[in-house]
Amino acid sequence: MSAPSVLYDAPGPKARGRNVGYTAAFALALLAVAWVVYLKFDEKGQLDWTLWQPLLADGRTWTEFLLPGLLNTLIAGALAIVIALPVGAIFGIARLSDHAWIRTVAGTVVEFFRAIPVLILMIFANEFYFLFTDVPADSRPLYAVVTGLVLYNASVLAEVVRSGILSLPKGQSEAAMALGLRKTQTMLTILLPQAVTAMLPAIVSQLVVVLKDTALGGAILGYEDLLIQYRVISANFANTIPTLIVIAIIYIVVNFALTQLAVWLERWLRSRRRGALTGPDPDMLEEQAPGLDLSDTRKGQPVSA
Amino acid sequence: GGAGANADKPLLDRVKESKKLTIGIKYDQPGLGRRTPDGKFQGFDVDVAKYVAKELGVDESAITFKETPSAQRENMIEKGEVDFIVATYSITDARKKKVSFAGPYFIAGQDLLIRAEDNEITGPDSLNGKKLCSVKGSTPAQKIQKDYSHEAQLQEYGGYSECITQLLNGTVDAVTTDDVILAGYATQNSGKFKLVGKPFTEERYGIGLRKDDKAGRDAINKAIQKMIDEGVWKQALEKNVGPSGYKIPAPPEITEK
Amino acid sequence: MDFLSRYDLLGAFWVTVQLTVFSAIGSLVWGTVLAAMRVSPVPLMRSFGTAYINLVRNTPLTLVIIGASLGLYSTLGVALVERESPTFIEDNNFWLAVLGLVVYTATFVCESIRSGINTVPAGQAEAARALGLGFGQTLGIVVLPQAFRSVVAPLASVLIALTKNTTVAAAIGVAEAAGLMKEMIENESDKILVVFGVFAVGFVLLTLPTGLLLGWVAKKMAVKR
Amino acid sequence: MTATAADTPMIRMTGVDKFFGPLHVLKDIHLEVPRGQVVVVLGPSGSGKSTLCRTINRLEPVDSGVIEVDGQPLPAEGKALARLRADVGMVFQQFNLFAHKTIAENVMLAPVKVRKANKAEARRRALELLERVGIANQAEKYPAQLSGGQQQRAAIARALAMRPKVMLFDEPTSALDPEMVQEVLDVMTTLAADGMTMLVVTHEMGFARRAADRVVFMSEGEIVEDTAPGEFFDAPRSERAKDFLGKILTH
Amino acid sequence: MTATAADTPMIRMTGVDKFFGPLHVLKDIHLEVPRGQVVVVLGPSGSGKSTLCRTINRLEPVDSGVIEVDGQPLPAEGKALARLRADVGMVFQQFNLFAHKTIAENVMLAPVKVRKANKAEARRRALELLERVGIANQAEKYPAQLSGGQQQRAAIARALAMRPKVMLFDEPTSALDPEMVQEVLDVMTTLAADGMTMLVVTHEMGFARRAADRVVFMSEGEIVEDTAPGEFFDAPRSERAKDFLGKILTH
Ligand SMILES: Nc1ncnc2c1ncn2[C@@H]1O[C@H](COP(=O)(O)OP(=O)(O)OP(=O)(O)O)[C@@H](O)[C@H]1O
Ligand SMILES: Nc1ncnc2c1ncn2[C@@H]1O[C@H](COP(=O)(O)OP(=O)(O)OP(=O)(O)O)[C@@H](O)[C@H]1O
Ligand SMILES: [Mg+2]
Ligand SMILES: [Mg+2]
Repeated sequence: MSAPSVLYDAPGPKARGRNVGYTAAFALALLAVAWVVYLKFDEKGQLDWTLWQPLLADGRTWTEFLLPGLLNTLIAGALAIVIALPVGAIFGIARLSDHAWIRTVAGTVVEFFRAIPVLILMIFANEFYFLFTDVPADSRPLYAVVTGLVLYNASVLAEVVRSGILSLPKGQSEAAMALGLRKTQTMLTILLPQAVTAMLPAIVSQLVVVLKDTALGGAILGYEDLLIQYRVISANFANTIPTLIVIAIIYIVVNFALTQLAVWLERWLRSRRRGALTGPDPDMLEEQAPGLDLSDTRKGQPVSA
Repeated sequence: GGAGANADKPLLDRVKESKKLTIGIKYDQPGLGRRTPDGKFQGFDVDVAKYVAKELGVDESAITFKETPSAQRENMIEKGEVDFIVATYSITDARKKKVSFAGPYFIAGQDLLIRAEDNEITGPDSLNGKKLCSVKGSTPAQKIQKDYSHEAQLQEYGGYSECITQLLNGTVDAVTTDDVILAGYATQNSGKFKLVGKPFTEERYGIGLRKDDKAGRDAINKAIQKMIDEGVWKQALEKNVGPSGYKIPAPPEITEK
Repeated sequence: MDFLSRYDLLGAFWVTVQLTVFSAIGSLVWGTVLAAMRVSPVPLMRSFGTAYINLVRNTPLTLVIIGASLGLYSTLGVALVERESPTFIEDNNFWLAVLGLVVYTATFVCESIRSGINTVPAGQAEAARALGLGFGQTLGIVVLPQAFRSVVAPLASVLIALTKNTTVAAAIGVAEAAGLMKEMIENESDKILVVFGVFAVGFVLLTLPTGLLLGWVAKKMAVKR
Repeated sequence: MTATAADTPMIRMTGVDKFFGPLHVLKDIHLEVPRGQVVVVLGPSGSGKSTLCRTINRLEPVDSGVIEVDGQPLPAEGKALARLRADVGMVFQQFNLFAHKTIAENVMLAPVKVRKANKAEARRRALELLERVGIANQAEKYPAQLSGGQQQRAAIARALAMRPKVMLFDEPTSALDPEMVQEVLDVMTTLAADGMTMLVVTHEMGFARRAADRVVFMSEGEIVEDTAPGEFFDAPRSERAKDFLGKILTH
Repeated sequence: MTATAADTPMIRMTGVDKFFGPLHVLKDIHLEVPRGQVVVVLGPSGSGKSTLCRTINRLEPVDSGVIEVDGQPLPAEGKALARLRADVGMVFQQFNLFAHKTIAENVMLAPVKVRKANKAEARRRALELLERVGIANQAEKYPAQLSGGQQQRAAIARALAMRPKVMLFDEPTSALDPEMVQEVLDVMTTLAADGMTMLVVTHEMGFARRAADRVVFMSEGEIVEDTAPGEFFDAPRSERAKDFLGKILTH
């Protein structure tokens, strides 16, 4: 069951009464804040229908600006994940190699790109493509955004894959070797498939991070992602704040759907193969730090299992 | 687009062959270059672009407009991704090392946009203790701090729309950039803003094209002159930025030859 | 490499460090409060915690920070420093950026703490309750001390992600490292490899030691089971 | 103690039902454990033995029925519930020693925090109890440094530190290496001999035969048999019990 | 098979030493398991039983000494080692079935991947083996859907699929619920009766008595006794064995 239930007892009548009290007080506080926000927005004229009409009642705003922007965001995100996944898997496996030099090289590359802000990777990639390649200006922002995202996310996914493999019970590889499978066979037929399945929720969650980070590219490089659309929309309707709110809601809805997909995947995997096969908490993998080996700090059985 | 095998040829040859043009503009500048929800383009820069195109013998329907962010303009011309750019593009010596300019087709000046009821701010030197907004990395705002009002506070954003929001909300006192750009915003938010009307620099907007394409530049210059002479130039300005009360300046003299 | 001396590199990284430190403290506090809400017995608080996490985590940080500036300050009128100060805008932007980073980062802190609580086997809390310890005692004496030890590593990740995320403060004009890098690249387009190298090394120097140190601390502190 | 007090059973469960979602885990349970008796609960995996044990100190609330400990119905919450739990010692299969505290601290913790005992006094008594379960020399170690058998004995000492009126054991030896089972059973046997009231879920048939006053056999959430151990092992009445014993005793 | 081949023991360990860091886990081990014999290894926890078992197919490399399987010294690595491992079946305490494959796929995997057997043929044989261990009807399920006893029987079938010359069992029943122990022991007893050479680490004394040809008793990394089961249980020679049996057999 969920974490809270082990921390405290099933509430009795008094506890239930107290909870109702807290609920009421908390609800009042929330309502008060909402009311102040409403008044202030009204006072500054941000609730004028003329500002909201183009967003809420004019399909053209959506077909011309918002949806193409969202599509661009999704394209960059999907490309980044699709490229980062195999690259990450290779680096993740390389970090588990028996040869010290392969481990060292792979480790250094991964740690380096995890240490640098994506934004800086994107700016650099953009200049790099400009100076040294013939990538046309219209696609250069896309290239730069995807490159930045791939460099960073491949390093993160390398760690996801590595910790996924390490988190598999040792018995799995021992059993494979005891049957006479070679090291590569064991990795490819036993370890990797299980690690990747166990990691699927983490990978889907990573997509959320990628979609959010795409917005960095819009602001700085002029990639026509969802967020940057507020400039063009407010150039038409002078409604910057309502536009930003609507864009935020689109992000939240899309990312929430993805998060739910990850949760659902996780449950589905759990229900299919109880026990052995669950990766680290997908929530936690998305922001990983260089120099940290998460694979052995996550042991200990979770309460929810 | 204009890229490809064609890209190296002079503008006029390309036009003659393809009867098409790819023109760089801004998408998010009300009054100058703005993409509308209908997928069309509006503004003074757009009107200039269309007029020039017409003079070069290209039908309006054969124009492809392409967004050219400020930092990318020289690159895009050099790589032949646009045929020319009409996007509040100031003629400077630094830029002339990389591209050629036709025009100027307009002479703007840096000015201040303030709230309509504001009577305190009268020019760049009355900004001490005031809050001034502009876009990141733009020299105009820093110029005010340095040359006029040392105690002005500066807010920088990625785009002007954030500045305009703050000006509306009363959390900054003035927005600064070229007067004609400000006039676009004043038109868009009719009645709420006014321009101070004392420009204190000179920004000569040119049409940027490939370096050393003399024939192309002459043809564009001829078109600009014709637009001015026929009065289309003035009409275009009146339509796009006139409603703000912005005083339309005299047409410029074409100097880039 | 002379051109480097023309820019205030140290100043920009100093702003980055300050943003990181203040945001880290704030997110630790707010994140802990959120985590407490998420495990609290009051359903509305739990729902609020969940809703907050879902809303904020799914929004790009750039939007959160612009929202702090245009929404919270400009529209709602909440200023974070003395309005009459001659450096009001600069200081206010700094603190708005810190606030935005706190609002955003706290969601990750909250989830780290929550998963830290989850790494404490259920049996520990049950044994405490079976001995007659109350909710507060169970949490304070048995669960949290163990949870905090297993939370060091994930919190270190969050701290490092935060360091990198401070670059987004440039969106409202805070003069930190990424803003300077952009400016330098525009001005020194022929030396971009050097510029990139300088900033990459700067961030590696900020993040890698933190990660190594906290990773070591995490291993030292880990509860042996 | 008055005569009535001596008559009241230490644990009385009347018509207890418990559901996990749709799963009916305890079905109309009636059970009494008189003062000083040792009752062993047997049954196949999933039959509800652990759940039964856990309802008695309300680690699991029940859906209907009444549970009384020493004549008092189980309080629903708060201080009263905590006080009752302090009177009911519990030993878990997984030991559940507090991993971040030494053995001595584990044993002292509840007396100090719940009973507000004096620290020095609590410590003295903790060492006494550790002596009694035979691990006084391990007092300053952390749980992870001890063998399973030692950990479980420490857990028993921890429960005893609250001077409970009754002790619940939920498979206390199932997680142990075979050589360590006996040392824990020995401690339990001594405890039983000293007159402690005990409810023990276990698969150790030897212990059940030797130490139990009664054997309760559960299957699918029901109490199927409730008899003397000799009778149960030698002449089980129900088919289910026969089947269970057949599987357990052959090896 | 030639006469000499029949004479060579299936497993021969000569002067084997094994260290984990400073820990001397196997001390000068000499052990022979003749063709067709069932040898049970007993000993307290940590005495090195598992390590002994795991050195025989080189899951743990040894530090000195020689291990021969069917007359061949253990190859150090590569193809030869893999081939040898395929000849030595191993069954683990934790079953270690491949969680992402069905039971049938688990059993087919090694014949197909290692022996390059035809898939249909491998499948036919897998079902045959599952039939033999009594879980043919579970072939299409995933391991997690089976009880522990069924999983362990599947693991035995998986090892048998390679037609091994010898089978190693490392506490095959310790992770099982008591009701499931017997079904696994039954399979092992049949296997022994069919003439399989087996080395079995176990705590199941009943199995040792009934099925073993020899009992090897280990303590602190040494082989302390190596005798017939009857002799070992009824008249252990060493103090250590007496002590161990005392602990194990009382309960
Ligand atoms: N927290 C829970 N939520 C849902 N179902 C549960 C929970 N705890 C136990 N159950 C279910 O209740 C039934 C009885 O469980 P219980 O643990 O009491 O059995 P048991 O007799 O102790 O078994 P074992 O010998 O395996 O410990 C089982 O079917 C189990 O799956
Ligand atoms: N991989 C390893 N690294 C270090 N020490 C080890 C390792 N594996 C086993 N040991 C140690 O070697 C000794 C023998 O272990 P082994 O597992 O062989 O004992 P065992 O007789 O099988 O015990 P059990 O009955 O508990 O399974 C123990 O002290 C153990 O702690
Ligand atoms: Mg149980
Ligand atoms: Mg072992």
